[in-house]
Amino acid sequence: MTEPMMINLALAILFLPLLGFLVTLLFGKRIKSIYTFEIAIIILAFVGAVVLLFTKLSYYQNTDIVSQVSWINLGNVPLLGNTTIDIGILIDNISVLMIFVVTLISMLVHIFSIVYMEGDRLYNRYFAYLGIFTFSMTGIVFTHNMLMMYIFWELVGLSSYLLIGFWYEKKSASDAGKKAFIVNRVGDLGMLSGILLLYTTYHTFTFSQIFSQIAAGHFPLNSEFWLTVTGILLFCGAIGKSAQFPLHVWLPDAMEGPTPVSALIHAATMVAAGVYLVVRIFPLLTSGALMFIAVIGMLSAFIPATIALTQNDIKKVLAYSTISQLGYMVMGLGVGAYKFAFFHLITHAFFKALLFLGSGSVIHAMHHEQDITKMGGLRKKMPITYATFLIASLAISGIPLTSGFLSKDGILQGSFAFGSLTGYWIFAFVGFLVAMMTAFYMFRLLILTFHGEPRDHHKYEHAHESPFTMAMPLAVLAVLSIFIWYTPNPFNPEQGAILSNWIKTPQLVTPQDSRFNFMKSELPANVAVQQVTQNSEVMYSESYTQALEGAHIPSLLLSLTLAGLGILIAFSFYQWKKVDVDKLADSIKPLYKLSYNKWYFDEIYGAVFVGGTLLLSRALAWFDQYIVDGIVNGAATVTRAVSRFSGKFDNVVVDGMVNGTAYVSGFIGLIFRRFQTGKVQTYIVLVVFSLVILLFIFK
Amino acid sequence: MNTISLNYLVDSLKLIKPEIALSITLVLIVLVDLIMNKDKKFLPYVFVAGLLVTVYLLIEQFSTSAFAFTTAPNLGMVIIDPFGNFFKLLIAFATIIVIMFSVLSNEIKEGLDRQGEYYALMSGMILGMFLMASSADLILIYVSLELVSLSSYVLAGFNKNHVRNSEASLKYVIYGGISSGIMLFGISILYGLTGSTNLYEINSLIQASQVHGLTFIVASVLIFVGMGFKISAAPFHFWTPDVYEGSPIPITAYLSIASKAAGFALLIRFIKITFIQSVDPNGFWHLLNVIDWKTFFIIISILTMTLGNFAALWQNNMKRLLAYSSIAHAGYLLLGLTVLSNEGIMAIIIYFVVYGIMNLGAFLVVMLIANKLGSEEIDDYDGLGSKAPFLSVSLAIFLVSLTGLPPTAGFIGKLYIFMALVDAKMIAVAVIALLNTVVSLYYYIRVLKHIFLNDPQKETQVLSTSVASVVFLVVLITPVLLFGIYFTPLVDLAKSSISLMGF
Amino acid sequence: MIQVGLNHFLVVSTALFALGILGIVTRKNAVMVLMGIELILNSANINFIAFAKFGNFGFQGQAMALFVIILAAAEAAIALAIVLNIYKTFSTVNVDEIDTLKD
Amino acid sequence: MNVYDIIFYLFAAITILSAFFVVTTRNIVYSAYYLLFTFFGVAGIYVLLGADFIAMVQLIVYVGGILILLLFGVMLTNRITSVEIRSGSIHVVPATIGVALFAGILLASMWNTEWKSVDTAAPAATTQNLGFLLIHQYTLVFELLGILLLIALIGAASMARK
Amino acid sequence: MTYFPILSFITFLPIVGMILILFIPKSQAVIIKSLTLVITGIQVIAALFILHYYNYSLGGINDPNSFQFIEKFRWIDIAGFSWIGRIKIDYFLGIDGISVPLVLLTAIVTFIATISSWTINKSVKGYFALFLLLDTGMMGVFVALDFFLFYIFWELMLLPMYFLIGIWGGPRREYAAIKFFIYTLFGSVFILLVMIGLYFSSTETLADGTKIFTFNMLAMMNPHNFTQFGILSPLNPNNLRLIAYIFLFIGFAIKIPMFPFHTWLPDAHVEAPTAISVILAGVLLKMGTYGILRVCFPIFPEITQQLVWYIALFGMINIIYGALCAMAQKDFKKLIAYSSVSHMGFVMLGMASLNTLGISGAIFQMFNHGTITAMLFLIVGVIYDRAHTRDLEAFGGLATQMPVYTGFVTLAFFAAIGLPGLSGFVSESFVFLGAFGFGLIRVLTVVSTLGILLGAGYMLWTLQRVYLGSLKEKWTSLTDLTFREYAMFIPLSLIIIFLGVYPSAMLSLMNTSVNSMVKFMADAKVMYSSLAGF
Repeated sequence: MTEPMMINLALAILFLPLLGFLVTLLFGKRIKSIYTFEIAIIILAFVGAVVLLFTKLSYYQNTDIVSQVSWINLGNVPLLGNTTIDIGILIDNISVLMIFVVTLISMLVHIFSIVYMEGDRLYNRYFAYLGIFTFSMTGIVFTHNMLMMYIFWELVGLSSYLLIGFWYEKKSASDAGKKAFIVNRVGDLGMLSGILLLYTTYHTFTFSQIFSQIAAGHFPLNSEFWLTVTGILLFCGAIGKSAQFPLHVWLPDAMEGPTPVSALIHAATMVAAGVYLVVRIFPLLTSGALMFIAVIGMLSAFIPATIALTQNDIKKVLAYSTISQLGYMVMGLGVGAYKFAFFHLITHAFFKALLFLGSGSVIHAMHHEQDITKMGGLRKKMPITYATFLIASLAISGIPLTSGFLSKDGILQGSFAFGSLTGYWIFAFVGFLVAMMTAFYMFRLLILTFHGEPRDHHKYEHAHESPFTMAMPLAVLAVLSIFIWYTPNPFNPEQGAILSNWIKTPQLVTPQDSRFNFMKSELPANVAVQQVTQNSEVMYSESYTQALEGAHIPSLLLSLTLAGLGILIAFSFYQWKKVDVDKLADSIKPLYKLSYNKWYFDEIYGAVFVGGTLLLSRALAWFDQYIVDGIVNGAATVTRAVSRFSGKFDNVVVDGMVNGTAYVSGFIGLIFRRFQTGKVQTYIVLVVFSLVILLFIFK
Repeated sequence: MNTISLNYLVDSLKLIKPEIALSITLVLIVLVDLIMNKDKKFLPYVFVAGLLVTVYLLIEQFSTSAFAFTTAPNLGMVIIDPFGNFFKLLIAFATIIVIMFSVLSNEIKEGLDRQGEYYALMSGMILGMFLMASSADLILIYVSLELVSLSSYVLAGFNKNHVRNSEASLKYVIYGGISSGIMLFGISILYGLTGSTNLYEINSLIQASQVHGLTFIVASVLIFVGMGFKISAAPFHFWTPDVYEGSPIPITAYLSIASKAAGFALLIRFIKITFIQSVDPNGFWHLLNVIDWKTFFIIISILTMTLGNFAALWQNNMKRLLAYSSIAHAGYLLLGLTVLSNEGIMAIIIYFVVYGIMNLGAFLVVMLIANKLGSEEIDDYDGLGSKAPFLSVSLAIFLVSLTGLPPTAGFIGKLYIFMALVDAKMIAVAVIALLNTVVSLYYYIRVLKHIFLNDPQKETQVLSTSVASVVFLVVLITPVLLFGIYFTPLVDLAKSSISLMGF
Repeated sequence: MIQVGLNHFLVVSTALFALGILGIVTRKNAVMVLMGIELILNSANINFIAFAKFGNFGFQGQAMALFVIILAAAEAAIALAIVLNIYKTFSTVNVDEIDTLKD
Repeated sequence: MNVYDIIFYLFAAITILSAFFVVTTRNIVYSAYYLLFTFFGVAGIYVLLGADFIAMVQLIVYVGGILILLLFGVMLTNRITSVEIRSGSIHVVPATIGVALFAGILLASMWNTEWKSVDTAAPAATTQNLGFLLIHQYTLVFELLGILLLIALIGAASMARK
Repeated sequence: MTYFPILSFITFLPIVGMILILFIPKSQAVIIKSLTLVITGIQVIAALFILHYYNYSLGGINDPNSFQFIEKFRWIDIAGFSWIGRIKIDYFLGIDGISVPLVLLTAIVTFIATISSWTINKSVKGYFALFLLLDTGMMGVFVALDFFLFYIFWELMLLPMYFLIGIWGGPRREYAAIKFFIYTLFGSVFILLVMIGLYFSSTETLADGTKIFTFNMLAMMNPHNFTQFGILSPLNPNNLRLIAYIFLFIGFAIKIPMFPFHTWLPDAHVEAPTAISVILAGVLLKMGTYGILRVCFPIFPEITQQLVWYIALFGMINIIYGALCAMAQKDFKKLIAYSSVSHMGFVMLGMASLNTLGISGAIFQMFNHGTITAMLFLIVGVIYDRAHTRDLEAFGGLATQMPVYTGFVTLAFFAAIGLPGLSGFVSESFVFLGAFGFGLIRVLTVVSTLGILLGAGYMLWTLQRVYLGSLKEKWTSLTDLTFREYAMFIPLSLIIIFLGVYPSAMLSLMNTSVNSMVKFMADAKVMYSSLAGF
């Protein structure tokens, strides 16, 4: 398979879902079964992705394939010469891996939805939306430039808006869609500013060109500080899309969407786009930016984890867990554990999609009951779902033999190493803490849902195992949550091809003095420049490698212990009921309430930002109507005072004379009218006086 | 002892052929009135015929420049020059149109038995105006002014049984009497200062010797009172709204155009001939340093237009509104004089043509509407747009032109005024004038609002318009629109009319 | 007392002029207003003749005065006719009561 | 102080005082009579200024014509039966102030002016000279006055007739 | 070079139509409507012809030779003695990359508005006659190159607009109409003044070598054409160029409308009938920004450079202020009207950047705003026709009742908030990229980006309030789009999508011109500073 062929294949993968979207949307009304077209398309895309993955990783493992085309030609721009704005696609290991994940999960969700969404009024429309989502996501993955990234970034926002608000008759659903879009836009503003900085500095959007210019010592506004700022601003996009603190509030609400959608976009793909963005721009991140990213990641890992501890909605728990896991990834990137972070992205995609689909299966079985306190004992009724859910729970808790163990441990290892190299132990500390909490709340969820006695017997009676089209995706994902696909050694991910050959930490392009010490290149600067575009292994410095190796065993043991502890506590609380949970909650009531009420983020944002904006807008509208208009219209108050003296004035005002100059003019006119008394002798007196005045002026 | 030279008279009479024709017309009208005791519908046509002859004679001598009734070289009572001829032509045409008005007017028809007097007075008035436009002697100025005034006092009160007609004429006569009295007093002082009543002579006398400032200023200002009264410039405008409202519409129209034109012709001639020192190649006048005419006219014109526009905002009577609007237009016209340049005069002339057409048109429509509705109140115009679409659209065009919006002739008139101002670097004045235009839009558009936007209060019945009035309106609308987009002939006419005798 | 000269006559004429205006402005009766106008015209005539005499300007001044007198007669005739007409329509000749035309 | 001066002051006093009464007397008929004295005084002043012809015209036209006209006006517009034909005044205060200021300016300016003053005896043949002016230099004005009188005639008749 | 005078044709065709309509009896409403449709349709075809024969490589701006479809002949030629009264005015039409998009826009929007006007039943004849007159005025503004002609066209559209709002508008139509009229006239008198001032300051060399004063805008752009002592001449050390610029700018800004001169807009929009709102927002507002680009910038380049920060500042205020005001509205149409204020702010911001991206973005945004806002107003019109209310709170759940309509609504709304793939995105991004590239206004640009957030806020909120949620009982009788409405929405939607995906189609039209403009502005800085040494 030649490179052009691969490009064409990539383009096909990109545009097939769009075709699916258009066809399904336009003929959705007429042809009942048009959704099958969309499903066929996505299967085709998946096959293409597999072929691409295979080809790329087998034959072009160290070659990046780029194809670009000029989208907009700006002509002969003064000072810059001929300028074009290019768009193009980049096929490298990261993108093919990502595309594989995206198309796979998308396909599984499509299949899962066939039964899950059956009978919905807008059945075909739903599949159309899935199509446009897949298209947008694929675009993000394949882009080789920042502009296209932004374009598809926004399109993903749109499709998520459409999908979250799919059941738009429900106010909560359309609210959630709106919230998701707007909160995302907040992050996008930062990203846009970052893009503006990049473009004004480099006059290109293409990553590789930007990187090589940075490596050549050309910075935004000629200062390294602004390079840091650029990095942080771009990362803002990721904060929004990946629902990182403090913009995480939209994701739990987004659970209003159909559950398969949650699995697709709010677990596996769209939210991962933020992480993917950071992965893409990783080379230009300075130590300051990385530190910022790490802190945000840490907070995002921690806060939602605490919230997830107490939630009762099955999907909410998963949502907060998603944020928390994404926080892990972001933190991992922040501490320089690039490979592990991306690895976690992939593994998490599978098991989190599995969890969501599993919960979908449960919800489907329970007739759209989502409260876990009303479930229980479903293990017997839904064995497949239970089994797959259990595997996923183990994976997310980081229990050995699962994929989650491999990737999560990598991140913890990275933060451990980071702590040891820089002294910032906080990341490692929080990482481990969250690992324990994760284990706890996942098993709390599992136990309450599947174990014990059924709490709602009526619903329980009707519960049943899901049909094949729903169970199959669960099985596939469960299989993919096993370690074997990634590495032969369940305790060391780096022995697998994925980490040793496919994912490689890119060469940083930031200046040496704005990197962490351990990241400083030991190669001469000019060599570094040449290596920018090459996909060669870079492992920062010798000391980092050592620290990482040193961290492996301690972090592994620690995380295992903590995860085990978390599971143990969960079992003792909910399965064996050793501790009265309600009593415990009572005894730490403030903390419990804080967690249960999601740290009051929604309330605070609602009051401060939404309320503030609305208040401001109302104030301005009032201002506009009364003050601005009033000022331009002349002194309305003066006029009103005058109107008391002249009854006629009111008539005229009513007559439509509420007008600009008219107020003042009318007033002046009124003065002039006073002279026109109708008495000719008065006129003559006035003439005499004006003559006197004229003579005085001109004497 | 002086000897009387017959040649002196004959030469002079040759130059005042239009005036002679007018006098003959006057006599003819009186005679026809006496002979045709019952049927007087020929009278207006006799008058028009006489006027056509006059027009012919005027055109014949249009570019002549000469003194008539000379007593010494380069002095004369009467001046025949293109400038004067232009105004005479304008007045003659306005008169013809007003006669047509009168034929159509219900108000004039009421006094059918006094038609002869009506036209006789009118012909006396036009004769006075002709002489106003061409006299260079203060005595003649005064007498011709009085001739115009006396006729117009009576005409303003023509329908003597109407309360407002007689009131208008009383106010007019009192106001006019005192104005001309004050003017006469000023003339007497000027005479005392210079020993002459001839403007050219006065000019050369002032150039030759120092004249005492203050008295001279007093005299000039007092003389200006009489002219300011005629052109209704503030603060001598007070009669205008009352008289315009009270008079029959044709007379109002006539006063607002012909009488004003004559007044302007007189004013310009008086200022230019009396006070000129030299004219520079760019056409700017250098006046004798006697009185700061520029500032004087700036004050007067801004006051006039501001007052006219702002007071017009409040009017509910269409005639009164047009009266104030004509005051405002006098202000714009005076702007042309403030520039004190030939360019300014040209602007005034252009403006006058345009103003004449559109103002006559507006009054004509108002009259036709009044004929039908029996009302001039703007409130009664509600819904006229559907009842009488042609009249309404015509009025709209005239009012838009009065506002000065392109592509109507009104815009061209304003354009030239403002060009003159900008060229003279009088930007602040131009800004004030332009803002005035914006104010004026409001009251003009208010009329249109009533016509088109308001729903009729009474039941709708379509008002028919006679063929004669339609033709007549079309005749007036055509130049308003035509000059708006192609004004070369207009400017050419003005250009050939700016030369005053002697300068 | 100084020799009577031009200025004395001018004072007389100015006084007459001022009184004329005063009369026009203050008297209610329209006929009396007309009387005021006549006073003004007379004052101007005094000026003309006085200037002509003292400035030795010839007879123009007198001719002017002559014209003015004739004009005054004509004006008075017309004005009185108008006043009579007013009396017919308003039943009064008080100028200040004739104010139906106003803003 | 010679006779000329005394006569001047006499006439001036008659003129101004009677004019003052014209303006101030409440009885209209009285003020018409005061107007007679004013005209008479003015005629005297004309004579003093050597304008004998004009003085005559003044007497004939003003006293004989205009004044009678005015008196008729008074009579026709008032109920003769009422003994007291009175007329009030308006605007007295503002008018007085305005007129005083105006007259003040006029006087001040005129008083301070250096008028051309040539001391010559009055020429005897005023009438002849005027006549010559009328048919020579002022022919047009003269003719025009004719038309004006015609117009006044027509106008007045038109206004006044029933 | 002789060819068909297409610009005159496209400009005066509506006038011909108007005259024809005047001769059609009042009762033949359908004929009148069809005739108007045909006329505007021909206009669209003519605009497409122009597009087809347009030479992309010619710049225009200040170079008369690179304008296209030029029609130039003496219109007014009055010889003078001395110089007094001499006046020469050319009938000078021509287009370059700045005007072509707007000519196209005018043709399209007018055509769509004609379809939208089909529902007019009151005085049909008058409506369409005025409508066509308005059309001529708008088209003329975009093709005139002589200032005088430009001004005539500029004013020509005032009166029809007044009547169109005043007679066929909503309950407070009279107030809105007169407010519109007075505001815009207030602005245009300043333009008139500056026009005259420029006339007396700039000359044009005739074929025989004599120099005469000129209204030719292109001649005014060359500083060497200015007279020594003209009040607006840069050669004159005491010139009033700064004041004149501000006057001129205010004149145009009122049309944009720029804060704080914008208050006429919400009133006019709310009261105007749908089709007229469409024209107002779609074309009329563009006249202001076009005027600034065509007149203010190239004739006063050095002043522009001085004041660029303020222009950007007002652009920013427009963006934020308009968006916030929109958010508070309860009237659907008023909301859209304020969103126009906000969107036109982008145009100003883009222009202020004085670089290729910014100015291209500004012009492109003008076009896009024209199509998108036209669509938004049509959307309001559709709902108002059916429900007779525009109260946002009164609706809910219309998506269920009118799915196709809601589809178009979604498209238009997302276009308005700058979603990629739709045309608004490209222009807004260009504006930001351009403005951010100009160091002086960088901070303003960053603040302006808030506008897209607020835009998303109010648009989505509206979408939710009106279309999403559960359907209210009283709206169950509403019907979905009719064929006529499809005919309005589909072309606009296609344009919006096409330009979103392939913006080059529009951008390449203007590239050369924009680049020459940027170059001209940059060169002018040097040129004018050297002139100051005179």
